[in-house]
Amino acid sequence: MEPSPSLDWVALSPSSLSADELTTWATRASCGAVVTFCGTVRHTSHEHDDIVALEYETGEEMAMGRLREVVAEARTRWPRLGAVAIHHRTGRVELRETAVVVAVSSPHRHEAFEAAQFCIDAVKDCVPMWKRELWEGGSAWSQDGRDILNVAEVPEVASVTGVNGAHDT
Amino acid sequence: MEPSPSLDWVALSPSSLSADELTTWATRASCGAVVTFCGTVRHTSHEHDDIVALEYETGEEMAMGRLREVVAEARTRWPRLGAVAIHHRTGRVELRETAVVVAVSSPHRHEAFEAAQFCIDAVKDCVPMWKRELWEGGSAWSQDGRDILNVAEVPEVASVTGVNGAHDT
Amino acid sequence: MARLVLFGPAREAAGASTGEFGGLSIDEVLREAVARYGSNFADVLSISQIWMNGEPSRGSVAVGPLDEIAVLPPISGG
Amino acid sequence: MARLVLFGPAREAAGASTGEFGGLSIDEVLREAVARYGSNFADVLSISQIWMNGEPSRGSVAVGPLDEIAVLPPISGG
Repeated sequence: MEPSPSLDWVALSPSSLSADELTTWATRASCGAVVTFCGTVRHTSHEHDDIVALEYETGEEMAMGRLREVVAEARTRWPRLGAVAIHHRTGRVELRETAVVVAVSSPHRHEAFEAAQFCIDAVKDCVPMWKRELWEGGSAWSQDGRDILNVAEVPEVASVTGVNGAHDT
Repeated sequence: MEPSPSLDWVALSPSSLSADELTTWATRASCGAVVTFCGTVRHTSHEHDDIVALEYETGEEMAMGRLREVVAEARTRWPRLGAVAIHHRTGRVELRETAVVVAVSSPHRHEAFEAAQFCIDAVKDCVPMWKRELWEGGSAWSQDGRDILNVAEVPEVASVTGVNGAHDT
Repeated sequence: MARLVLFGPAREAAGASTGEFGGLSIDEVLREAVARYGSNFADVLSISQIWMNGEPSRGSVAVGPLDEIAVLPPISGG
Repeated sequence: MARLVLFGPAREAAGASTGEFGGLSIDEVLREAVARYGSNFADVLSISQIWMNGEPSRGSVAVGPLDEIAVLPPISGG
């Protein structure tokens, strides 16, 4: 995949995601903080503890539109963000592999944490995407489906009031 | 550096840090979330906007002791964490390079975000470490020094109450 | 003929990922789809959102031959 | 002879990273250090924490020849 020349980079990908590539891409001389989130396939779900893979299905245009809206909303809520990337896998993703990566840079760290957490919350609440769980000998749609929210409806995490140092890096 | 065989990995390093190595190391089949924070050298400080590098000085034993305490406190506050790593550079770190990396995995994402943010807050508030800012033609100790706190005194970020989905990955 | 697009559990319940229907509103199209695809599809439909042309929409909206109606069951991305 | 260890701005103000002092308490050692290193060092010392043997300590604590006293100015890691 070609890195985005802008400060936004959203993508759907049928092949491996690289958290490293997104982290490096998001690192800017104007930013002191990069927060990267990886959602990885774990062996436990609500129903099973022997998951071997997940399979994601989406409607590409709808999902890309929503991913762009998520980034735009993050920039509205945290205007000083540097770079923002969200990449989501499609198709089959094996145990321990990364299904979704978010990378956010900002001058100071607390807004990068808040915005990264908002982005992954919003991906889960707003982006049309369906997950099938695969285990040895069977598979089923994930039982943790959520009603689709509009991006503006996604709550943000509470801001921090540190004892000191809340406003450096 | 040899990766830690345990679930904790703290280090001080005079050479480049790899966020990728820590993220990969922290990824576990029991965890659906990995949050990685990179503190990177930016060109702006409280006093200057032409920073070219930082230089970190520490007392190795004291700093390593405090890093271990930070990880232990994170595990006390978030008992379900998977792997926790904190690596900090020493010596000269160039613009855009990574001065500190935190990587935290957990079954669900909100505790990984909270614990990662706690870890970097605690590094800044508790670990004996002094930063010199270098710009073209000069250098000085950082003016954003903080009084050293005990690890238990570091406040944690407020927990999230999402509309839905707060307890999956 | 509006085009219906089905995703995830809705696709599986219908046994089809797309279908063409002659209804003149979203509600009419969905009634025809239930008649064609059966009660498992109706069950998924009852908990799904309906989008038209990439945006959330509602049952009374009129549909024409170029419109695409999507059935979106509860999502589970990330 | 307790050992004094100086870091960052304290090291720079003193012009030394370590020193040996004969005082019998932390306060005595620090008084001797101010006498040796001068007023710039005293300024940094006034805003510094004092640790002994790797742990926060206080001025009245007695020191012996194996003890290491560290002067820690405000920190700026991360």
